[in-house]
Amino acid sequence: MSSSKRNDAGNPRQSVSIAIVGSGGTGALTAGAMLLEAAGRVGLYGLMTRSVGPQIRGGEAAALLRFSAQPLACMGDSYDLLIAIDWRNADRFAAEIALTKDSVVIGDPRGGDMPEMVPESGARTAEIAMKALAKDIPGGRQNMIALGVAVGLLGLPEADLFAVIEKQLGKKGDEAVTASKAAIEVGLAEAAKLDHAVPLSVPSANAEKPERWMITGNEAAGMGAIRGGIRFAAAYPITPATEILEWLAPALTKVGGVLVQAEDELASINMVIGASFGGKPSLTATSGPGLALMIESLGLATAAEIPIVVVDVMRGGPSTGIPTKSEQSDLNIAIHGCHGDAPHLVLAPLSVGDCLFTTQWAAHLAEAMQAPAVVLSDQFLGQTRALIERPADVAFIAQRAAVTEAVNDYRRYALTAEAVSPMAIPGVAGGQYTADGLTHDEAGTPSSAAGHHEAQLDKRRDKIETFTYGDHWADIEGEGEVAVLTWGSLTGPAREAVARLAEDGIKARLVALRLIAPLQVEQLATALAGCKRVLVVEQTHSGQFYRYLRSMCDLPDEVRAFHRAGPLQIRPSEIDAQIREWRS
Amino acid sequence: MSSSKRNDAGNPRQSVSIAIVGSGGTGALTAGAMLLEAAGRVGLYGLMTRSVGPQIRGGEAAALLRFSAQPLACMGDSYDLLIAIDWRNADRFAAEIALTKDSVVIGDPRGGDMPEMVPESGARTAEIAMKALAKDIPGGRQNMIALGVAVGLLGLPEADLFAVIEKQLGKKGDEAVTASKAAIEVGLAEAAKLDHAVPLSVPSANAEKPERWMITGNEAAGMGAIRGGIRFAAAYPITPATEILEWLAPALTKVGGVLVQAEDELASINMVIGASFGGKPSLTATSGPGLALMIESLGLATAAEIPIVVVDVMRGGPSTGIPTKSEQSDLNIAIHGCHGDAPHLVLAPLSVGDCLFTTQWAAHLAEAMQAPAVVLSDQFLGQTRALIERPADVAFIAQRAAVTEAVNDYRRYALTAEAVSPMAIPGVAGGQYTADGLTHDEAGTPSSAAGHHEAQLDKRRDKIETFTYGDHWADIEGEGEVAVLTWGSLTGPAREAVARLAEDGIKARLVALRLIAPLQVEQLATALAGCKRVLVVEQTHSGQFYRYLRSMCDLPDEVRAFHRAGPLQIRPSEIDAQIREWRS
Amino acid sequence: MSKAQAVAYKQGDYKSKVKPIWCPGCGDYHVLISITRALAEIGVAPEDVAVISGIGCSSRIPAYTNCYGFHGVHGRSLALAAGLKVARPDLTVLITSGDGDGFSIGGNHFLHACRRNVDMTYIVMDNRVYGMTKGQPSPTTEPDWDSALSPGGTGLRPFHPLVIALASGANFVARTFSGDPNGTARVLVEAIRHPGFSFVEILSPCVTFRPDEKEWKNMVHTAPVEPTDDAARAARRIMTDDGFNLGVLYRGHRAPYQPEIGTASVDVADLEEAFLL
Amino acid sequence: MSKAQAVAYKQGDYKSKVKPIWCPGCGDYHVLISITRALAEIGVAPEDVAVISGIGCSSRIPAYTNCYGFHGVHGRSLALAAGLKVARPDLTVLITSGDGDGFSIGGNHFLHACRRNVDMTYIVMDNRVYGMTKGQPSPTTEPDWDSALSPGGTGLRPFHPLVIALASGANFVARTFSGDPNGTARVLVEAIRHPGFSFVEILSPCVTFRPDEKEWKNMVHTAPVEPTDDAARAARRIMTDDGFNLGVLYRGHRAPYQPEIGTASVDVADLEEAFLL
Ligand SMILES: Cc1ncc(C[n+]2csc(CCOP(=O)(O)OP(=O)(O)O)c2C)c(N)n1
Ligand SMILES: Cc1ncc(C[n+]2csc(CCOP(=O)(O)OP(=O)(O)O)c2C)c(N)n1
Ligand code: SF4
Ligand code: SF4
Ligand SMILES: [Mg+2]
Ligand SMILES: [Mg+2]
Repeated sequence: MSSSKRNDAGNPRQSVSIAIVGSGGTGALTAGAMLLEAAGRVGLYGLMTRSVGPQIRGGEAAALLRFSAQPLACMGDSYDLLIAIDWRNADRFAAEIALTKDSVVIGDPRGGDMPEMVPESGARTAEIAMKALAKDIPGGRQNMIALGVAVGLLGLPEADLFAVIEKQLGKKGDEAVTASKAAIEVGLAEAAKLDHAVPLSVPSANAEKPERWMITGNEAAGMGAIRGGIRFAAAYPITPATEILEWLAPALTKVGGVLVQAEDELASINMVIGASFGGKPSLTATSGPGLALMIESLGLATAAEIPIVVVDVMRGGPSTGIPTKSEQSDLNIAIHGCHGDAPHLVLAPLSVGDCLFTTQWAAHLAEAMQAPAVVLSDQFLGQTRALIERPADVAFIAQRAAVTEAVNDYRRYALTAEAVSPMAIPGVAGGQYTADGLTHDEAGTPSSAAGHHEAQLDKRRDKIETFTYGDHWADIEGEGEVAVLTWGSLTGPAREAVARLAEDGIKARLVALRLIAPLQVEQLATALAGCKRVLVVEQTHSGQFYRYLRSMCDLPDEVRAFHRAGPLQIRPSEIDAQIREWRS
Repeated sequence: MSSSKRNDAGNPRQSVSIAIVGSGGTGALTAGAMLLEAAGRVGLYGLMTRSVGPQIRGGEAAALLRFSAQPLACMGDSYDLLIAIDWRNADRFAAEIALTKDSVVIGDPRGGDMPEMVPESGARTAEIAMKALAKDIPGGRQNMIALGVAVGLLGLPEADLFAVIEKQLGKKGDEAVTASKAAIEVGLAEAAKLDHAVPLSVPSANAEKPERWMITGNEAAGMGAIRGGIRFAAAYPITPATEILEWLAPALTKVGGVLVQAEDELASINMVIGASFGGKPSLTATSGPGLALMIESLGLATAAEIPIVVVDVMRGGPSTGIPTKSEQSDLNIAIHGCHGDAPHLVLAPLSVGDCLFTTQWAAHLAEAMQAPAVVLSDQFLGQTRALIERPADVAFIAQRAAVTEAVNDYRRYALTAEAVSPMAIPGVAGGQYTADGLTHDEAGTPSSAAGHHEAQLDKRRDKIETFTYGDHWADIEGEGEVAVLTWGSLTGPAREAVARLAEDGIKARLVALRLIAPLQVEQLATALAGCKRVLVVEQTHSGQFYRYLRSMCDLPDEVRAFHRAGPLQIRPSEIDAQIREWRS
Repeated sequence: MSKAQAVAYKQGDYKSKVKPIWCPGCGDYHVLISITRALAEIGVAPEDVAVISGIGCSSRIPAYTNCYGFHGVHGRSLALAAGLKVARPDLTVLITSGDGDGFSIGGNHFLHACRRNVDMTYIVMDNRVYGMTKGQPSPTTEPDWDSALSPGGTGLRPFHPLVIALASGANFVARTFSGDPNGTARVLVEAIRHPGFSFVEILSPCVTFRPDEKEWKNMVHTAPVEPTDDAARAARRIMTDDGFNLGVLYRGHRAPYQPEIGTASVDVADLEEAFLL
Repeated sequence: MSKAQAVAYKQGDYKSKVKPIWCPGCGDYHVLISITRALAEIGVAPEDVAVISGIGCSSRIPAYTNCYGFHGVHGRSLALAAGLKVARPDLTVLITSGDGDGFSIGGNHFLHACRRNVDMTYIVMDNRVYGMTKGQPSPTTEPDWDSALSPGGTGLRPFHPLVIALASGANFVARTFSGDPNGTARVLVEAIRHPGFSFVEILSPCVTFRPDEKEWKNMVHTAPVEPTDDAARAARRIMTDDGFNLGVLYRGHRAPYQPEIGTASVDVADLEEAFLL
């Protein structure tokens, strides 16, 4: 396996995965966040996810990180370094923190019993008395020692870390900064004593450091919305979507927009429909249970042709499920949730950073087609903090075919060549019409005639099916007779798996769908042309994506569906293994 | 075409289709209802649908009827007899009342302008001055004249009609009865003058008259629910499901149950979940918009394993759509509407009378598997009044694997061989547990562990996928290399099309699915074994059923999807034509 | 987009050509008249008015006006209207609803609309029945009213929508009778002009399913006392009146909820700065 | 299924072994104690009690009791409980909710539960915040409370849940403080015993997102006057008090809604007769 290549001890590694764990109050997450920021200043790419217990506050927590000088698609298969500030309840994370014999595990000898998984893995272990050492430093904390250890073992320049400390703790006063720096120094010194380095290949210190953004997928979705022209949002808090709202609330105010906290999701989607009817590009964000409540009005937006964006940050389902963990199982409801035939747009970001582009594109598409667009992000994308390049500016912005000057004989739902009808915005004289969820004729007058019903159903289908979506419908990479076909957040693991296969000379394609509905059947066929085998990868229990593809298009003869429910994300090595096994 | 055979003028016909139309207040619907009941007393089979304008009350209306001495699967392709009490707004029904040159059209010369469709069809026409004739009879009404004309032209015994008049009008007093009888006599006399008979072959007058039930699909669903053991209902009124509720409310009271009118559909499904948690088999009924609101809690019932029955009487969609017209387009939401992976049961009655059996079976299955069951009826099935044989008694009744005596160490969601876990009913000592929509372990305690999540997802899938459903999953008839594959209310037209093909020596199978989910993939393959061509027929705009079948199973190579949106039901002749055209 | 005040509008300018589906004699015909009359009196341009509704006979009004309209889904009109008004404060926003749409399925949005106090006018045609679905009891129906769905009556105490409005913070509360279109129009003018959330309950008979309501014309009477700005007092009065007391019952002084919109202080690019390390 | 009155239950009999996920110091710990204490005092068998909830920190209570429990979806607990109680009148039904679950998303069911008056007890832990989703304003939050979602505060007037309860027909209305578990338990005993729908608002601090609420213990005081059975008077008193007035505020006399159930008068076969021609 190629991963072993990268792990030759001593040589700098292409990527390093680190976990910092600790029980409530030990500050494992703070240490992780500072490490991420420091790495960003060095010019590295990186990812950090947080895993927490069921407690609202406190309780055990784990910061899971990965760094590389190359862009990172996903978390690694296993961890190179695990630092346990203490071991209390660490077994809760056992399933998430895979160790190998190449792993290095650092624990505090007074931090409780090391869990079984460590000796079982054959990892190299070492002890550092973080708690005791911290006690000797006035104001010193054990998590800062852990942070020093991590930076030391990784071989990151300490100057960048200190800059982070100054920025983050500066407001708490000099003492806090000094104490933390002292603790970090102790950690660095302890690391230096060990024979357990996990050195990371970093951009040359002389070269100009590449600029990095540090952003979560939820923040990126908010930023994409604003870039895309969204100026009104209404929403009801729900895990793991709340951060989109909390980021948007002040941000929208700054750009002349507004966010309204609604009494529930029934209200939030209707507020958004109302604002969009009034001419303002509008968005709401939620998770599965909230999307379920929005379904009736999603159908209204479809029938009345009101553009809106609904970001669904998916979590484990069904029902309340696992609110804090990721899954892709809202695909069905997003595509097929409405009663009646209600064609609308469904999109999915392909990485943390892509939450920005995809949300922006969704706003653009919704407005262009006067249809609702559902963006399927998920807990992994939304809550992972990533170090990325500044996302490129793209021209996609909300642009609605609107009637803005006085008209005569206006027909709101006129049948046009592109099937999109110019929309009169309240205030425009002569444009008065009544938007309606009842079947209607071209003028919007309710009708139960078969002819009107069919004409408007055709129109709403055609406008989204004949639109030219360009290249963005999917990310397509590599070549070969075997393809990994996936979507959304599973793109990361799939991309890394394909890269590893390529390292071993095994050619494979990656086809990752950003536009889920309408499915680009012809383009997909072209992307898969010449493929003999297709592995369909997704994070659902029942294989929803695979079933959807089957329903809509003819796949090559040899297709395998590789899927499982959350919360454990499918790892690159699992996809890689599926392909290798299939070949043999 | 075989239908022409049956229409040889003079010879009694196998089936006759009649439309009685009139503007507000003319009583067309009353006349139709009486004609249906009279035909039932004669021992005929029959169907009557009502078509009304958008007005809440009054406005134009049409009674559409069909009779036969043989069981009737659906309305006919065209009408043998159209009686217009007046012609005002009759063109509103033009699309629904197909006429041919064999049709007979009777109008009142003072009833306004005959619509274009009549001369265009080449139908034979005659005039009867119904209004004027009625004026001459004290208390006489024009619709009773029309009724007399209809009975006369059909050749039905007038005694049965008079019995209906006495039963229906008796409570209004003798005068009303006498006036109506007199008007009918006049109508009969007028009919006798005409050379336009549309005689129907009726059961011999000497033979013992077969017993008939007169029932709508909505009433049948209510009756099926009660037969199946349902004793609690909660619902919110909605067209076209309200009649289920209005029938159930007093009926449940009589059998020791209760119906609660809820404040909305969010409440009604939760009330039903609560009552079922308490041990009472429970049901709600709604239509598309209401089902959309129930979706979140349908997922709760799935996750918490609470048996409930949700009857969805489908209407035109999306959104408010066409509330008074039929469509099958809630298939997607019924199967795929929930967020997360939420496998549950979806069934569909195959005829008006079958609403009884299917709802009863749904109650049985829901209870047996502790899962929600959605029954997809539709406006056509629900609001059509039919003359049928008394539905056979079947043994299906709610029977839940329940813990009814004190227990120890109770685990509500225990993993068992059949994947169904005995359910403790409140009141049972030691059975206390908390039902939960959060991912949970066997005891019901919330968990976010991958192992618990997967085990319970497997369990909920397995219990419904491994259940033995017996023969009821589909109606399978006929043989041959071509099959018509359909579901729900389209079974009627498909069945008649297959019968007509058979009359012409063209062999075809009918496969009509009553159990939609879980799809019986193997049984379906067996039912289609040897088929070269399959025509998939459904009343949706996008071909939802066809897409669903594709997603779940391998169909024969030659498959055609024949579908269109409501409100015009696909006719037997259209299916018939598809098959004939395909063969050639 | 507001129009020159100079234009004088006539009542007919606010009526569309769509033919109502209502039964002959339905009280809602008069409500339509009152609304158009009130708008003409105020003189706001038809294109600057939005009439928002849910589902029901009463909720059909938007298409019968010549204003911008939205006939949304059952029970959600207030939320849709709030989104519109917050996004477009320049518009005059009316919501037309029924006792089922507004108080049964829509009850939560009613509570929160009163509390949020967006500047719009909520007109509920209360006929104490679900007309559109052919005669089921609503939250305002008398406990002993017999119907197919509730034989012998529901046994439930009817709702006091006006009291709930006061308890949850409505800024203007009135009751009128559809049979008095002039009086209703006068109250509507006041309600529309009053800042914040105004609630007008219009007793509007359903002649088809509640023929007994034809008697209402003999039962209504004008509120014997002046409107108050003390919500507790107003509530108490309504809780003890006979339900047929007409007029403006409460005028509050709460400032409407209207976040500033359209006044950008920073560039989109500025927002991005926060992500840069 | 009711148990012999002879068995004496202890408070511990009503507690389960599931460890709460609550933050140390959360007011809800005391509410759990109060509930179990009240049940022991009443002496109903744990298996004859059902505790129903929605979603939120406060809504986690059912699993921490040794009763039958239902942790349903957000905001729908009252409807689920009503279905259960109507179907199973022999059970004692409690509903445990929060200010978000109960008054924001669940507001409509609150209105209709008060009106329907099913015999059950609604316990709302009001901490004036969404705890579970980490600190957003709820309908009872002060207008100037700063948070990430509403920087500087919502500017909205807080809700008066007790007044809404009275306006919509609740039959028993009380306010207690979680920091006084004995007092709360006493009120709960009364509430559970009172026929019809009883509403108890418990001020229960969220120490994590509203640390200021630790001060509540110094602010609460017992209602200075006796409970009344005049809803209008009770409402007026609550509308003008300081929000920290504890005790039973209203006791009504409305008969609970409880359709007869389980008493069959006809056979299923009899129903079929109606269809036979
Ligand atoms: C979600 C949903 N549930 C139910 C309905 C059916 N429905 C339409 S109107 C209505 C009640 C209308 O009553 P009200 O608001 O009093 O209006 P009215 O017809 O009496 O004027 C109902 C229950 C619906 N359209 N949507
Ligand atoms: C439909 C839906 N929307 C949103 C949420 C997210 N959510 C969970 S609890 C909660 C608020 C809880 O507030 P409250 O009822 O006051 O309980 P507390 O945590 O403060 O005790 C929200 C918004 C959800 N679970 N379901
Ligand atoms: S049913 Fe009643 S409310 Fe509806 S239009 Fe007719 S009279 Fe008016
Ligand atoms: S967040 Fe607040 S309400 Fe929730 S457990 Fe913690 S202290 Fe209690
Ligand atoms: Mg009404
Ligand atoms: Mg709270």
